[in-house]
Amino acid sequence: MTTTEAKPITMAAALNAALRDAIAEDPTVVVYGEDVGPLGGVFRVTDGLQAEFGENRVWDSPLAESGIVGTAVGMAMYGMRPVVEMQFDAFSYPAFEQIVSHVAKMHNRTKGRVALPMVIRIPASGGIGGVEHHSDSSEAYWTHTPGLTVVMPSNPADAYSLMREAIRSDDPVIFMEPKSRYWSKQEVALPVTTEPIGTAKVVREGTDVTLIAYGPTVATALETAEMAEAEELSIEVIDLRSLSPFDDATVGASVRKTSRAAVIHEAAQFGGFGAEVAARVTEREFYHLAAPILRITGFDIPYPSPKLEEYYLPTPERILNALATWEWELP
Amino acid sequence: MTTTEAKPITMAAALNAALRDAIAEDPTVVVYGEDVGPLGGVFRVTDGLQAEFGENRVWDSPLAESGIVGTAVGMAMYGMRPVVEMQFDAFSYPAFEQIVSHVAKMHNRTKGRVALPMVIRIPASGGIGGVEHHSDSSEAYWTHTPGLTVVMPSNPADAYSLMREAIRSDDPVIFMEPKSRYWSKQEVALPVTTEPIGTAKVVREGTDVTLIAYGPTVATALETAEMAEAEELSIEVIDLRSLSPFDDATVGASVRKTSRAAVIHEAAQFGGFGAEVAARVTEREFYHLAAPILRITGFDIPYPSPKLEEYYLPTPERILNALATWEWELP
Amino acid sequence: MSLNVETKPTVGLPDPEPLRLIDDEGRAVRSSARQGFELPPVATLKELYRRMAIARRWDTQVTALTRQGRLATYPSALGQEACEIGTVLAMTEQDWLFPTYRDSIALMTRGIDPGELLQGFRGDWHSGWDPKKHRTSVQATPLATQALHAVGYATAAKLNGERIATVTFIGDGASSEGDTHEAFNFAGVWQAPTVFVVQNNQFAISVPLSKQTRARTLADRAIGYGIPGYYVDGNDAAAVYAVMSRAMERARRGDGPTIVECLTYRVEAHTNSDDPTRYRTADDVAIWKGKDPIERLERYLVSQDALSDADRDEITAEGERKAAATREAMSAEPVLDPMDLFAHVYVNERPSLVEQREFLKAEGNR
Amino acid sequence: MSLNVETKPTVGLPDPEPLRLIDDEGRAVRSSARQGFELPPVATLKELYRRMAIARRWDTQVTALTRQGRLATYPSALGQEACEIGTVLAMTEQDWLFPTYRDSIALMTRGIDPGELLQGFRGDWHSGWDPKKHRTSVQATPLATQALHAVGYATAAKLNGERIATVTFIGDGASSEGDTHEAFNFAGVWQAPTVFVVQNNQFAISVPLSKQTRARTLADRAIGYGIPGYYVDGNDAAAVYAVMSRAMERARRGDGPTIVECLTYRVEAHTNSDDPTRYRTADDVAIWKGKDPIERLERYLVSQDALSDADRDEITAEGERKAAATREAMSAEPVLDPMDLFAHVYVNERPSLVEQREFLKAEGNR
Ligand SMILES: Cc1ncc(C[n+]2csc(CCOP(=O)(O)OP(=O)(O)O)c2C)c(N)n1
Ligand SMILES: Cc1ncc(C[n+]2csc(CCOP(=O)(O)OP(=O)(O)O)c2C)c(N)n1
Ligand SMILES: [Mg+2]
Ligand SMILES: [Mg+2]
Repeated sequence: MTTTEAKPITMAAALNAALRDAIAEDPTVVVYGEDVGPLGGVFRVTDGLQAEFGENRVWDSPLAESGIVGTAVGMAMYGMRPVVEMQFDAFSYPAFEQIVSHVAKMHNRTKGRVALPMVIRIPASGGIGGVEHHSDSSEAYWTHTPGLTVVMPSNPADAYSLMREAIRSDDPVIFMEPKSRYWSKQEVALPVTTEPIGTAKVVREGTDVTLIAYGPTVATALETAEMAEAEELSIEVIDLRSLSPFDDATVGASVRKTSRAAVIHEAAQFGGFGAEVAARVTEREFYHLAAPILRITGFDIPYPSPKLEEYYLPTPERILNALATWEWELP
Repeated sequence: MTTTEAKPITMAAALNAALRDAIAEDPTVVVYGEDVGPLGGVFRVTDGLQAEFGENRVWDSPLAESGIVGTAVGMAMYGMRPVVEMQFDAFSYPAFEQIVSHVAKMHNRTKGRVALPMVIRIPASGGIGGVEHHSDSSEAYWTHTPGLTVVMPSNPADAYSLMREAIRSDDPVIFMEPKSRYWSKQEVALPVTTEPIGTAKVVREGTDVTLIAYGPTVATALETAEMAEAEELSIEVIDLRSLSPFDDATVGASVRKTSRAAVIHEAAQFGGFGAEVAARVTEREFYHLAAPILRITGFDIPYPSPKLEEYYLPTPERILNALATWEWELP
Repeated sequence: MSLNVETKPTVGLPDPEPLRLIDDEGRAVRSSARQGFELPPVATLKELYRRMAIARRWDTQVTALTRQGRLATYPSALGQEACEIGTVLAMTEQDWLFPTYRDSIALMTRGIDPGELLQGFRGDWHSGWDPKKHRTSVQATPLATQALHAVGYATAAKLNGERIATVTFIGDGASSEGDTHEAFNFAGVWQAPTVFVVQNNQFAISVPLSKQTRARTLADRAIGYGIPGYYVDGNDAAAVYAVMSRAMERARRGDGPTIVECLTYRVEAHTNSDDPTRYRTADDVAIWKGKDPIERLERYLVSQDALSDADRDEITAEGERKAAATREAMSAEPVLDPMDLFAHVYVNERPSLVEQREFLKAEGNR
Repeated sequence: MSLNVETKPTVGLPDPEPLRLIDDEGRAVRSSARQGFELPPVATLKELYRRMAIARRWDTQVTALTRQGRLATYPSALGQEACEIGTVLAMTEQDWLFPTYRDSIALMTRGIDPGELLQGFRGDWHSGWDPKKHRTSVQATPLATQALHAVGYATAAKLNGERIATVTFIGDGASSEGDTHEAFNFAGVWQAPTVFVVQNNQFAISVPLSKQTRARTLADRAIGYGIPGYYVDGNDAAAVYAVMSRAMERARRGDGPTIVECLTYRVEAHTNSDDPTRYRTADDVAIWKGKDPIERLERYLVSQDALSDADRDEITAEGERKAAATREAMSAEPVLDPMDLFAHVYVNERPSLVEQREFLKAEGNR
């Protein structure tokens, strides 16, 4: 077990520690995918794991995502707990059929006789100047698929804790790792246990507006809240952490308090995860809302090339401008 | 060109006529996929086309959906207008990468130099007692993907007209055909031109509530409206027809009139297309809404086995019950 | 994984003539043409015959029940009994099977109760038996996807030191899917104890083999993965059984995967909702009916005086028993609980699904 | 399609020794070992050498610019010039190329302006040139996907009676993807005029070939599709050119596809952000540097007295010109218009995108 005093660690290091601890603790945990062995993954999340645990626990597979996920289904049926990596969101698409038609459905179709305890890790979203196909935000595809659990940490402590829980879970988990936050640091003592899957967290309290964010946009929302202080706007920030299941209680309580909310994500807006957030919160809290729930998201365009991504990603300025469009005096 | 007096035809026959007329009119139109040749497709939508136009215009491909879509990309680059079939929604998933990473993005990444005039036909949704994997509603995956146009007719006339337009369009179109409506008839004279892609249609006027439906649920919404008359509830029904682009004007006008709306679809609710409808209509019409926009949809579960699908699909009773939960006197 | 040996294998191309041990007329093939395989002992051949005959009776019964509307759909394996039964009898109870929709008779032969087995096709629930109890996975509909599960399961067993093998059936049509390639390739690289049985019944619904591949045989693909490949007469149960037995032993021994193509014919329609007159002639079908796997083996057994009247009676009786049990199981109208819809989506309870379950329950009570 | 001939092809397995016409030392291989191929004429060899040398200079320049931060990323083809240039010179202007991110030198050699070519890697726009003008598609990142485009394009041309061929590059890693299989198979069944060049540079980022396949060669797959396959020394430009020329003629003639595996080595890191010291030794790299394709051909040309000082000067000058032009193109800071983000998503204008464009514009004016 990784035990450390509180010290600043990156999200990549936290994930690495979580994988290490899970492999050490449970002999059924195996890790495989493209470049996860000697290279330690293109983001170094699996750094050193093969050297420490050997090639029968951590190994490089052939380059074929459907093959990776499909074989993991078989391994999970056997009783293993495979943790597999899709190198980037867009490279999970070849595995789409295996994920949607098998991973998500096996437990249900067998009337609960076969569970698939597996984790599909996806380095997700943009903000790192990646070329074409390296910055998709695929969460809406997974969250719309019944049978999947979808989480996305925004900080090292959650990354560690959610990963440990995802691996222990008997349900298959899509584990989205915000690439732009891999190197962000936080003071954490390991091992750390944060709130469980299914729980959102108020990461900053406020009274006027609720910003609902997850993964890479939590930092953006917090920065916005900071800036808004100057304008005497008190912003509450919620880090969803778990997209599916969704924590209606925490989000609802905040919105009932503030009466106004906006959801922030990188993915395109049309049919994005923010639509679900806006729709369900409105359904449940309509009579508490003083304004429509705004969505401050990517545009409805393919993710831009590196030099143009700054125009695409939600910024604090864009969020503040959007909040300013509300008719604050109404209704 | 198919020219007929007005007579009752099925949606399958209307689609067949549209394909026939397109192939006859434009030498660049080709049709291929699994079983579309001598068999005429498992739903007979391509019936007789190979016999009429030969194997160089209509043919059976190897059984591989990524291959079908990927080769269609190449054909469209050449200047053909391929119309390919995915046999059922769930069998489009092997082609997910080709559709999301190439079909949707080619025109954008080449700065408009390469268009992909192609149509991907998907017999869609449930209601026909299909076994596992034969009744998915995949529209939310496609509508969230910038670069795609997504349409879904609910009746024979639209089926014909939208198909002709989809084939003529220089943008790639996902053409969803509601399986449960294939054999539904309507009096139509061919050729017929209905409203263009991007246009929703008020198919029944009403004053109290707007039901927003598409594809298979339009019939359900109309039936609901009929039943509601008895209860002196006046329901307006909108057939979206085009999911992406979305017709904000038509939907907005109706909602401003009725102040109350519900969206009806078969797909699971969480992150379904109804979330986008609810979110965007609320964003735009919040101060006109007397109640939250309801979603009457499938449950968040895998599509059920044939004998249980009746519990899953939205019914007029379920819709009326849902409307009854609104606080009609408020605010 | 380190498990894969780094030396390159030397595997040749399969013989272009499908391996057969008993010919169309029911005569033993001369040893020189047996490609090194021996005719299984008569007791085994009798058991193959017996199980095929029972399977045929059962399959015919299920098709009849489907025509009567008792099942939503049924993909028959009529004519493919040698592939199905020859494979299943070469498996031990410990081995796992990863089947498709086409392979119900294999599952029935593996001991799955017909009532449970047919739940999916009747439309009660997607899949009705306990895969772990019968070491038989769900019948896959998305083509070729199950082949990867077989490879994953086999690899896990191997990593765990368990000496079992997995088998998966793949159709000629499904062989065109990317997943078939990935499964072959992963199995080769990981030296997974998996035997791939490609049931080439010459049709994918309406699409004939000639539109599916330009290769001489589908087994020709094996060499591209460094895997041994066999091209077998899929209407000769003796040959299927002999090749499968060798392949299974090889896999269990730790020597890796094998691809076995069984050339056969889909005598029935694709399913009850198919209309094969649109794409093939009655004459074609008649030719293949003439190559019937059960009659062939019967002739051989008769020529060896190995099939007594008592044997025949026992087989007929057992077939009728299975058919009757199935008729009975399918005539009962099962009581389904719609609340089950929410019970198995996740292992961990979800508040939102509890809400939806309560909603449906309230609707029922209304 | 009816276009495919219904007879089964007879194709053999490729020779297990990679075909070479000029050996490591720069000597012509004796004719008996040339597998029926002839050494191309000296003028052709000189042009191969010239284009490879220029490509090397250019590739080195782009890597240097990337280190200086002028490009976001650059996947170098250093050491793979024989595959890239041998392929491109065997193509006519009418043939289409469907490349990957690795193949920039092929595109440069095909005449695409470096400024346009490198727009994607600099990060200005996903792809910078007009594919139709250069009959060269976008550089595909999702592995193996472009191979299907090549088959589709070729089939459309064939249906239209146009006698051209398409070429696509596929990496050894990408050969494991399902799309590679589907592309080979569609090409075989449709007899598409497509030549698949599998550039086996022995690594997929960090993953060595031994984890990618257990086959003797990747070309061994060809027979599984009824397609001729060749296993070629990918550091011998003469051999690549000779095989590609024959394959392209065959395709244009209407005789169908070919798979050509070129065995080579990725001398540079995968891209600038890769750290190859984690997975291979300097010694390994040194061995392959010793097999340099350019030096090899140079030795041969020198031995034939076919390379004058004037030739060398011209080549150096041309390389420097290309390098300088590229430096210049990459030092200019392009003015990008964020409004372009909305301009090309669809051919048909969308009201919602107009709204979003106006929103962004208003933000800029704020
Ligand atoms: C991925 C996928 N695509 C399409 C289908 C629809 N489909 C069901 S069976 C079938 C034909 C399969 O043929 P084959 O693999 O030869 O098996 P057979 O039915 O002959 O046993 C098709 C196209 C499917 N189930 N899955
Ligand atoms: C579908 C897909 N999966 C993963 C990746 C990430 N990726 C980019 S290059 C690469 C290695 C490719 O190796 P190879 O095909 O041998 O080509 P090379 O880079 O050696 O030229 C990987 C894994 C990708 N681009 N596409
Ligand atoms: Mg078949
Ligand atoms: Mg490589």
